[in-house]
Amino acid sequence: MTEINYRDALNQVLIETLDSDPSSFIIGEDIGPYGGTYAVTRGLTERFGPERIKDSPLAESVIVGAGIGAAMGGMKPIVEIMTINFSLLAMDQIVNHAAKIRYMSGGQITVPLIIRTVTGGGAQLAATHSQSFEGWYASVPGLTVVTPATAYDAMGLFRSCRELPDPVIFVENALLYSLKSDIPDDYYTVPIGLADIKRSGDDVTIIAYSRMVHVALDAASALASEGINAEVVDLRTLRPLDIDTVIASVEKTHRALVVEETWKTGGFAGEVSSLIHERAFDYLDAPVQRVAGEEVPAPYSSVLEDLAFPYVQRVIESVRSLLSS
Amino acid sequence: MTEINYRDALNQVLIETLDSDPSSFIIGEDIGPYGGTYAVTRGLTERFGPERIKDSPLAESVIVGAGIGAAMGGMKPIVEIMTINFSLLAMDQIVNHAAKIRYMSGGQITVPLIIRTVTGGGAQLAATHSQSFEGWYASVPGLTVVTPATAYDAMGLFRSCRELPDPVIFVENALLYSLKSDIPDDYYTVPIGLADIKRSGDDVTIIAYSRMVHVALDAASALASEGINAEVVDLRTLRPLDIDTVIASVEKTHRALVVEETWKTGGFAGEVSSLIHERAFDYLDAPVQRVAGEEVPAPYSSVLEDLAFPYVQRVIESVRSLLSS
Amino acid sequence: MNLKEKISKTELIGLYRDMALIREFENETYRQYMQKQIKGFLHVYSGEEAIAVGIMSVLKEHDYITTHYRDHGHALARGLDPKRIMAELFGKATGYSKGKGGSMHLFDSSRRFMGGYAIVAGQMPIATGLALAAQHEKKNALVVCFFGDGAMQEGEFHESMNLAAIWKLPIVFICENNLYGMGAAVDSTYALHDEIYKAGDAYKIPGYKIDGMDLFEVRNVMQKIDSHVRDGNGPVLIEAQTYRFRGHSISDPAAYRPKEEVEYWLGRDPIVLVRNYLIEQGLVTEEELQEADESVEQEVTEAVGFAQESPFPEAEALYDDVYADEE
Amino acid sequence: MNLKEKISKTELIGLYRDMALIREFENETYRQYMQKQIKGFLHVYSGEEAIAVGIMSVLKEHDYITTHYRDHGHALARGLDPKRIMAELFGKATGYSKGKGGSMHLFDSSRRFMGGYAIVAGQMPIATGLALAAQHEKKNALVVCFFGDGAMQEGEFHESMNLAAIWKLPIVFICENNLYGMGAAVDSTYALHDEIYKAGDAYKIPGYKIDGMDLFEVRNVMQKIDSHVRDGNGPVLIEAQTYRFRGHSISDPAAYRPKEEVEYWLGRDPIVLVRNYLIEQGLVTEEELQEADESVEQEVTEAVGFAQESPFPEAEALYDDVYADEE
Ligand SMILES: Cc1ncc(C[n+]2csc(CCOP(=O)(O)OP(=O)(O)O)c2C)c(N)n1
Ligand SMILES: Cc1ncc(C[n+]2csc(CCOP(=O)(O)OP(=O)(O)O)c2C)c(N)n1
Ligand SMILES: [Mg+2]
Ligand SMILES: [Mg+2]
Repeated sequence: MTEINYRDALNQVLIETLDSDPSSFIIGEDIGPYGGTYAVTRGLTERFGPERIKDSPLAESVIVGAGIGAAMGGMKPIVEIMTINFSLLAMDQIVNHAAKIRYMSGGQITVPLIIRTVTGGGAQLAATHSQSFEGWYASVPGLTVVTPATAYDAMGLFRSCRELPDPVIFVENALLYSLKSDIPDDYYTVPIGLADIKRSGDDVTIIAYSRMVHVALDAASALASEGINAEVVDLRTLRPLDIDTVIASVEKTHRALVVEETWKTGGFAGEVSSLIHERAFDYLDAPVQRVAGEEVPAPYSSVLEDLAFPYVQRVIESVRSLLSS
Repeated sequence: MTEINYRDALNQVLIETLDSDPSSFIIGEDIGPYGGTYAVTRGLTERFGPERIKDSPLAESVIVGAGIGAAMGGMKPIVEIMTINFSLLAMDQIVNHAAKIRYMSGGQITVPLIIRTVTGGGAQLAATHSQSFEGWYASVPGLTVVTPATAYDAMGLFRSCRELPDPVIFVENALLYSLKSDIPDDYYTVPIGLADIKRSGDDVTIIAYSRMVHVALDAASALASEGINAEVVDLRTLRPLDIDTVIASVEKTHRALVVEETWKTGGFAGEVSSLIHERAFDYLDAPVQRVAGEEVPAPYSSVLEDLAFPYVQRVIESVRSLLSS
Repeated sequence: MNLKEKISKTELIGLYRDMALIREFENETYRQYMQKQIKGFLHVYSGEEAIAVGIMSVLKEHDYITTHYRDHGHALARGLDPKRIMAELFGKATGYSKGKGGSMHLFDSSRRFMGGYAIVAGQMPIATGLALAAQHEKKNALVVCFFGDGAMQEGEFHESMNLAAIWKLPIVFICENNLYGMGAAVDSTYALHDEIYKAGDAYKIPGYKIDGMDLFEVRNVMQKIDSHVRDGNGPVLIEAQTYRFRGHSISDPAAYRPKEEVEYWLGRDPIVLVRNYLIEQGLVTEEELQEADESVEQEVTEAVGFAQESPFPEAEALYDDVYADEE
Repeated sequence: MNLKEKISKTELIGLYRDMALIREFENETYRQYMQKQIKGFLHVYSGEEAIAVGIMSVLKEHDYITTHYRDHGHALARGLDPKRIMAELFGKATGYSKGKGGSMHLFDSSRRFMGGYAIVAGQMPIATGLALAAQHEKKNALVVCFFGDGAMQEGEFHESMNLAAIWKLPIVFICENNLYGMGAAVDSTYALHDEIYKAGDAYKIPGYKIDGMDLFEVRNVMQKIDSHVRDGNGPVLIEAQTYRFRGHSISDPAAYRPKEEVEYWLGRDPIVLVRNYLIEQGLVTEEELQEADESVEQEVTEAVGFAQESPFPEAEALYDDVYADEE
């Protein structure tokens, strides 16, 4: 076992990938000598040179498109979109192209592309820099969307993603980069499409992904001291979604809460909630609840931002009210 | 009362708008002499001239941005994005800008912009030209999203939208343009955020919007002959969502089905389903069901496309199974 | 029109025949559309044949091609089988995309024909990526990216040109300037409409303007730039002046185009031009060309027959090809 | 440096003072960030002051301004109140955006300062729309759109330039070329990096290259083009060569920049240049400038005091300003 943080886990798995596959390379803004906005690609230019660590122009659409085309041509590109907010500028390439080329070509063409990006708010970056669009991508057939919450999962999921012949949106979280976890010394992978029970309990199921897993875990710890045993399910992959693990948990606890960072209306939490009702209706003692972001553009000021995203106390209160209903 | 089709209703209300407000104008691709891809702007150039009916370059981002800026500068622009598929290229302007400028400016600036666009599939236009992204827009605070299903609603909702000081995504449907309905000879409006019971019934509530309203109505007619009385609720506006009308119906029928054209996973139907469970759990005799698009890029071939989108028979069968559960 | 090179008679007839095949194929798609065998959007290449045929005649097996929704001509010129193209247009399982792509999305990976794309300019970023792959493959391959005058107005044109330039990618950008986007004339929508080939200056990409109705001029310029691009000197932009002989799509009567303009361009039919030239110069006989015409008609008839007899996809095919493992 | 016009001493001191105010304000933001009074991203304008001050000195009340996230300098030069800017940076209710926008999103609609935008190039399409409004308003107003060398690489630059050109919009595009995007040097990311002003050629938009460290050169060129743009002759592109004296944002030590390069540019400090020139030419005395410096320091101190004493927004403000009716 080695303790490592989320950033370094990604840095290492990128090195491993580039070392093992000469057809892989990285394209992204400021990923070269600058080292990447969140320093994930630090040191890579020195090691692999600018031919494989390609500092790109400021042009999200073409860097995704270049990744798609290179993948179609037999390479294994990894594209970094600095944050998921900017992915809106590449949305057409991702949704109308990457996700559909296999289908539109009748299976002739494969697009083994990994798009790494960063989701979420909480650093006072205000409205255009604090969003979470992974739920939108998770609704698009043809894409695979993973959202690791720990260094262990980040490394293990990345290894699985690079084996996929289809496009992946690999969603990191800026507030998790310094978070440490233990990883095995031996090679391991985390399968795509498998949720993970990050804490087990019998009283209520809290479902989350990415940073909200930690909010859920903190809430669960606090609730434990009140004698409430919450099970925390980390979805880890949004598409394909491992609803079976969720349902199994809910069949045990009979109550469920979904925590998500983005706006509640139209969020992915609604999908999870609907599926639970559809599949485990008779097991439920109360309707599934959602704790999500407030329906506002993210404000800059900390006093407002603190209220805009789900926080531990809100989760605790929701669980309490869920249990008393 | 006059019978009029959806296209002409829009054409007339555009004329009315331009006639009554000198600060309004239209920007869009091929809306000028060509008359618009779906002929909604036919005759407008002849009537208002190219200064107010602005044939734009093929550049979705700047035409939306130009609309935003002009609105900020006191005008009342109407922007036509030929289809919602192409709106992905303007996503950044819509989501990161139009929706947020009021908030980011602390309320100093207002963006009274209407973006007209066309959603949906069913005309064998294949994967990139058959999508429905209105649910994504409906999740964004700051936007208003309307989805009229009839000529009456299209005209009435447009009149309400043009009074709004905030950006609207006005979502039309290509397969509805020739559909006729009666409209009053006197001026009327349809309020934003008010769902409409398009057919009343006691046995089950079918919730839909845009073209799916008609699929639901056809299914309801067929079901009536089996003695099943379905109530059909047309959401009409996705944001703000009139969930109260939906809940009131479900409290009466105890069973609900949401029909939506886009992919099921992450669709807006999940939002509606979650809300019903959250608010009317104790009234439900069975979990809310969803009938939605298949999880594939839209195929070209009619034999496949016919299966890809919800159709009357599927709705009928879902209702039957919902009633027998 | 001026044939500068030595070129065999067979090859000359082949070039003519490719153009004639496209025209006949496109005429047939109109007939089949009227008979509801073809549905959805249909954009034909009639009038622009010299460009695809001239360019493709210079390309090698390892070169990649991308284009837009007006893609039948490029596909045929690249040697795709008219039978399987027609079958695709009919939505049949024997089509190149098993009926899933339709007219706007022709692909044949075995010929490195990497697709028709229906989002205007959407193929341009992808083409730059293919050029990266070509560069990496080290077989001196290049990419040809076809697009319209309308596509140049999209941001993706700019981003793609810049990326191709700074990374010296082996790519030839070919603008088929037919003076119109859908219904809007390019002189009202694009500032540089009258000197499109100079758009490359903003990226230090050399530009060439050619008569897209002149098969040999197209071929000559492609030959001229071929090694420049293959040898790693970066991209080139070609503006090929042309005209579409029909509306934007089958549903467009193209009433927005002045009659004299249409007449002028119909008078410059690229097939007639090359036909007359070949005969006048005594390079090929009228009979030989007639033979080609007849064989073309027959090929198109066979394509229709093949498409008609082919089965529609099975319902189970709906979920194939979304992901690799579901194939 | 060359002052060609007749201009009053008061005005000269005013221009100098505006630049000094920006520098002092930015230095203070660094201090306040260290003390955690300011959070999030912070991009300062130090080194680029001559551009904003030179341009704004020519603008009229009805003109519109848009810029990017590096917006304090433009805001101050336009006459926004340092108190309310600092309060915004502190996240206070008295800030221009009531604490909701922060450093990257300064707005003052009363001065037609239509915003700092944090999505690179996102302000450009919006600026074209403001130019439409200005055109419609018929007050001969123009729009100034500031952006960086990095922004030119985005597709929105291209789309905006083209639209502005074909509709002859009254807009001045000003590229502050400071040689870097975030950490990437523009010579490795933009093909036209060494002649950015020529980017306008692709749209038939006239381009000017100016020394962005030279206040009077900036002012002169803006004066020169002013009536051209106001009178309906269409847009102009200005490339102002400059350098940021700090890292991209406060968290960037800017280690990627060669030491000699940094030294060269620090030696061309626009404030020192104008200061020396004014004194050498005997236009203003050293004492008068010192007085200005002191008043600037005091103004910044007051701004900090105001920001500190101001209240944070109330929790109820969270839902205000999402829609008009919720205000
Ligand atoms: C992004 C996008 N916007 C709009 C359309 C609708 N559309 C399809 S083709 C076309 C005109 C394209 O013109 P051009 O690039 O000149 O090609 P041509 O058809 O003339 O060959 C338009 C507007 C689209 N498919 N994609
Ligand atoms: C669309 C988008 N992509 C990336 C970023 C991250 N980013 C912020 S500023 C910047 C560099 C911009 O450089 P330039 O336009 O030259 O302006 P400068 O900061 O040098 O003034 C980058 C990459 C962003 N904010 N928006
Ligand atoms: Mg064209
Ligand atoms: Mg810069």
